[in-house]
Amino acid sequence: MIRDERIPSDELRRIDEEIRSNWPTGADVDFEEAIEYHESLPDRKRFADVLESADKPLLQPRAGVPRLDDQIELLEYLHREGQADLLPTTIDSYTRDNEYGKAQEGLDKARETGEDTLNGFPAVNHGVDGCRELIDAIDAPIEVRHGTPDARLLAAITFAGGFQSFEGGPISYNIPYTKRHGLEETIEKWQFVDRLAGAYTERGVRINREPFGPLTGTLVPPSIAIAIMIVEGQLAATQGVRSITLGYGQVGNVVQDVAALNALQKLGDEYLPDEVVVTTVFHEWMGGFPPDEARANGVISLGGMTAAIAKPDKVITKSPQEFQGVPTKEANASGLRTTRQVIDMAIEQEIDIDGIAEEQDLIERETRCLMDTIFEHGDGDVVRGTIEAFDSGALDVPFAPSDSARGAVLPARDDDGRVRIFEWADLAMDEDIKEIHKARLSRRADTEGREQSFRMVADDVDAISDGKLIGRPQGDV
Amino acid sequence: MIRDERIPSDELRRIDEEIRSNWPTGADVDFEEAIEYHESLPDRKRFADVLESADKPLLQPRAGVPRLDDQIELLEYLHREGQADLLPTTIDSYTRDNEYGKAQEGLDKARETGEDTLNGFPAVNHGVDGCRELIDAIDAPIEVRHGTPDARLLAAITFAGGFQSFEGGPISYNIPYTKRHGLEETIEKWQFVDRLAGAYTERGVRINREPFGPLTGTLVPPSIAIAIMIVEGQLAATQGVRSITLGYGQVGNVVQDVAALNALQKLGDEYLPDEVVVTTVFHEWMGGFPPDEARANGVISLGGMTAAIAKPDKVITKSPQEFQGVPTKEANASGLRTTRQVIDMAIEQEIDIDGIAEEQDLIERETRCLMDTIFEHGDGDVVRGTIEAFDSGALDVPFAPSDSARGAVLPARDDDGRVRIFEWADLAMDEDIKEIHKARLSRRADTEGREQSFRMVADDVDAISDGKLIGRPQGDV
Amino acid sequence: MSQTVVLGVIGSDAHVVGITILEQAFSAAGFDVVNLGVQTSQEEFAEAAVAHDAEAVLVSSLYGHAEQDCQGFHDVLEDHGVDAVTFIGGNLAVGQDEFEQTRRTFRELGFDRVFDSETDPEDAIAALRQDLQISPTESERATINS
Amino acid sequence: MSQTVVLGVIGSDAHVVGITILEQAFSAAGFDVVNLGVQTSQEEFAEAAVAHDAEAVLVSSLYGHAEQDCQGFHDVLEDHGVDAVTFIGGNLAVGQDEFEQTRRTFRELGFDRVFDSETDPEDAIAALRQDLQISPTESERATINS
Repeated sequence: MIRDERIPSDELRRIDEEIRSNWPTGADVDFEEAIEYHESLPDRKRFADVLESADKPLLQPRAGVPRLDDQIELLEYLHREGQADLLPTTIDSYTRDNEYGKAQEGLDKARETGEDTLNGFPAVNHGVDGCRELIDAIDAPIEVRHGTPDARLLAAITFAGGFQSFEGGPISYNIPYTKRHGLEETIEKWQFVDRLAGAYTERGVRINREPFGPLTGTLVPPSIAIAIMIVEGQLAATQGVRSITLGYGQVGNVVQDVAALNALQKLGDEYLPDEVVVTTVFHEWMGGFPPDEARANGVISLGGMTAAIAKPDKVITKSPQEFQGVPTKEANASGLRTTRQVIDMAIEQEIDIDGIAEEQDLIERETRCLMDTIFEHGDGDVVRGTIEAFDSGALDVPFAPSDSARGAVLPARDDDGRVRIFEWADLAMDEDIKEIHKARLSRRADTEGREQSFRMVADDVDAISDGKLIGRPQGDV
Repeated sequence: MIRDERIPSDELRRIDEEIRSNWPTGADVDFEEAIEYHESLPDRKRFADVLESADKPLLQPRAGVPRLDDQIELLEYLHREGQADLLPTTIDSYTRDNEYGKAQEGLDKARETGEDTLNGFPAVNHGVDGCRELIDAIDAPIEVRHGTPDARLLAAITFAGGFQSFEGGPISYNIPYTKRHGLEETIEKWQFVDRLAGAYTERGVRINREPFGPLTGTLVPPSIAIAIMIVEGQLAATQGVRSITLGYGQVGNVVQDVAALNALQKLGDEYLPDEVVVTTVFHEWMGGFPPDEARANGVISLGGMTAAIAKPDKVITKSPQEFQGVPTKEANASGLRTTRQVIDMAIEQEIDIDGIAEEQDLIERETRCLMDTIFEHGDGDVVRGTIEAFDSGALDVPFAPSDSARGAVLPARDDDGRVRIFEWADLAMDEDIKEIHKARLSRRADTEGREQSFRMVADDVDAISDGKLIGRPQGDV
Repeated sequence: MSQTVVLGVIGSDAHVVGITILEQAFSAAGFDVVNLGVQTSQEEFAEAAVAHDAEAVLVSSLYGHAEQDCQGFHDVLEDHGVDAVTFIGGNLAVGQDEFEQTRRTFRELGFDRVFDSETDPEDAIAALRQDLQISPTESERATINS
Repeated sequence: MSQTVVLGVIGSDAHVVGITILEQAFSAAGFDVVNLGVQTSQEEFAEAAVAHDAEAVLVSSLYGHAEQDCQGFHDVLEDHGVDAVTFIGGNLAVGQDEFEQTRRTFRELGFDRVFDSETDPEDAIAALRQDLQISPTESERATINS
């Protein structure tokens, strides 16, 4: 039975050797040599330092293609034409499923035909040297972004390859991404990833870790996202990680989004150990986008405006081609520049919106309810508590495809467009908080002249792609 | 010596006959028959009614091409693909200079070659029937937009042609548009335009009149713009106009823009007679745009956000191709949809920003200073007062090309990005208000570690096209 | 007695939002809903239909590979002795231009009704109620499907 | 004794922001500035230069027709007996790709210095100070212009 305990050094070495034997490129990893490589990198490529010392929100897109030279060209383009401050390398789906053989086939085919037969960069197959070629070529810090439940080999190779930031976590890369991986299993695998990051950190190479805040990307109530961020932050801290970027996905209500980002930073600082530097990342709207670049630019800009007010440390941008899937590099750069323009025009303005403190207070109270229930479920151990709380439904994520979460909680927007909880199921929450949500949703029902029902949930899921924030009944109100 | 007095009926007829003899199409105007035509129009083409009864900001682009069939196609496109609520017909430059012969040559050439040799729709040359073909074809209200100092014949023909809204005014279409037209001259000509609109109004056909709020489009302090809007509203009301839309051009600071729009509506209601229905129009940023569609979309979206908070009755949209001049119809529609998306996502949110009331109070006090000086300069007559106040410099517009305004007042942004007055010249303003501006600009100077100087003005003029709101010294602060 | 429907996303598809909403809608409409969730195999649908004695099997697919995932599905149902009404809905082909063609394809695969991704849950519920009570004529069916 | 410069936008051009900023900049730098405003004719420039005994005539143009508007300008100045330094700046050609070509064109028309629209007022002031005090060599001139 796993607990929130640091993996001992000998155990770390044992697992490390074992997982590195899963694929030939694993053999090239040499920890001591990797430390030297990291020490040779200039300051402007040190992810944690660049992020933590920035004086305004840094922008980062999503991007990954199979071939190394194409990936270099793509990132150079986004750096130059998109003025991205931080760069990503998004990993392909086969690698996420640990299917390195299939990823190799795809990479070989991409190299032969020039066509992109993989939907990302197969970093394990490129190996340590391939990763370092990328790190050497790009004049900015780069993060590994993926969605891998078992990311141990990916971490071993990309850390040795010079990447200093790694997205994901045992809950945030399980619940929204996969059906059948047990939570206990993913926690155990991510303990290794975090422990390895911690080993680098101990030697002065601070690997930044970034739990994936948006979760299912669909109307996730802020307190649920924040509680999961704190848990993943705690797990990482236990393993020795000292630079943690907690994430949050825009819901589209400015007051609630600003309040949530404020609460995320505050509770992160409070719950995580003092030796951890906590930063925040804001994801532009992760739900369905309008099938129209002009309207998509409006959605992106609302994200930029929110970022200008909340001032997170990092913003992950969307592109106007979000609706159709992977954007062209031009569209990707365009999303960056639209966001930059809005932030730079608005960030020096004093924009203090009424009600942010109240909303933040509500989010904090809700988050504490969830943290308390995790603590209680685990008798003080956050690993046990998380597993048990998800099992009992006291902790839950709406629209979770995973069998590890009930997915019984359902959100709906209130009359002001803030995400509230319509169906609580077994979520552990104080009654007075439930009453607040109920009253807010009741006001919306009155405005719309209909009963509170799942129909609101369905309407809200489609609303932004249909051009509105709130899914009002047809014919307007 | 002209005064703010209603043109008598016989004088109206005399001028009407005189100006209609200036060009052959003038002969086709028959007032009684025109009233019948207007009465035959369906409710959805009645500009004033549609605008005044809307429950959210209506969107209107700018658009005008020489040939009738092209103009119909263009407006249909913007209505259908841009979802514009109100449509424009922008008039060509020759018509603005009353050069109907040259406009005819351009129109003939456009018809022969299919090329657009004019930069707008020559409504005088198309005549009453041509205008009505347009009105009949388009299923929405249409406004005439131009920039004509002497718009008497244009008004006579377009009113008879079925247009029910007409932009401009004696100050707002003089000061920013032309060098040598005297203010007394343009006031006299616009008294006729307003009197003619009043004659239609008396017969139940309420012609909407819209003074051009952005003026020189470059960092115009809100109170100056509002004072001129009120004056033009008063002049129009005297001549019998009963539907007046006062305009304001975005300066880019959300608090100041919302405060200005609030003040515009409030002071408009206060200063104009009770029988006038006062509405407001917000122009998206009229200054220099970034030479990049992605960044331009950010500028447009900030306008949409401001409109969602201030809720003006109408928004005139910009396109992402603003930098390069006249946009394609696709870009024009895109600007509309981006604006629509932002407004529709944000308008139901409760976004009350601190400091709006204080800023609005300041703007109102400044505007009253200017209105008082106009009153005093004219011994109670607003026409005399306006002429004399511009003459003495007590009333002034920054960056005015016209000889009728000193153009000696200079604006600069304060540390929060609000437009203040850096050089007062002879502008009539209470000392304590000047002190407030001075203190705000002084704070900016401290932030930037430089003296207050014209250099700030120059930097601010370029700032938005360079990607920022405030023109800080190079190397940032 | 309320009637049981089995609901799931077929194949490797992990889109969960649609079936979550369908689950709520059918429950609210009085059905007993067995939600198999995402990434459900043909066998899992069949076994659940047997285990719960389901009147209807509702298949969702949003990632564009539905035709491939549904090959032989009705044979599998038959092998398990399932005699339920079968509906399928979602983004059923990569290009959605010719939905009538898509509908024909899935009707030929054996589905009783085929819905596009814009269909309201209410329409699916109304259709199922009709199918479980009276056998609709072809013309009625066409009206509801269109 | 401070030196006088005559400033204006030539032709039918109504762009006023640039010269307003130049007026302020030259005034702040100690020059007496006569700002003729927008839409100024060649004759008006010449007459003002005579009337104010100007040391320099600064011409601005932003609407792309400067070459046409400046044809014969230096003949008109000469006819009025004006012997001032002449500068021109702004968007001097419709396409700005080859500014060196544009500069040559306007040097051939008789202007002492030619600036593009990105030039800071400070650079123009520095150049004028130099031109009015010492006669710069061609090489110095080239450095400042570039």
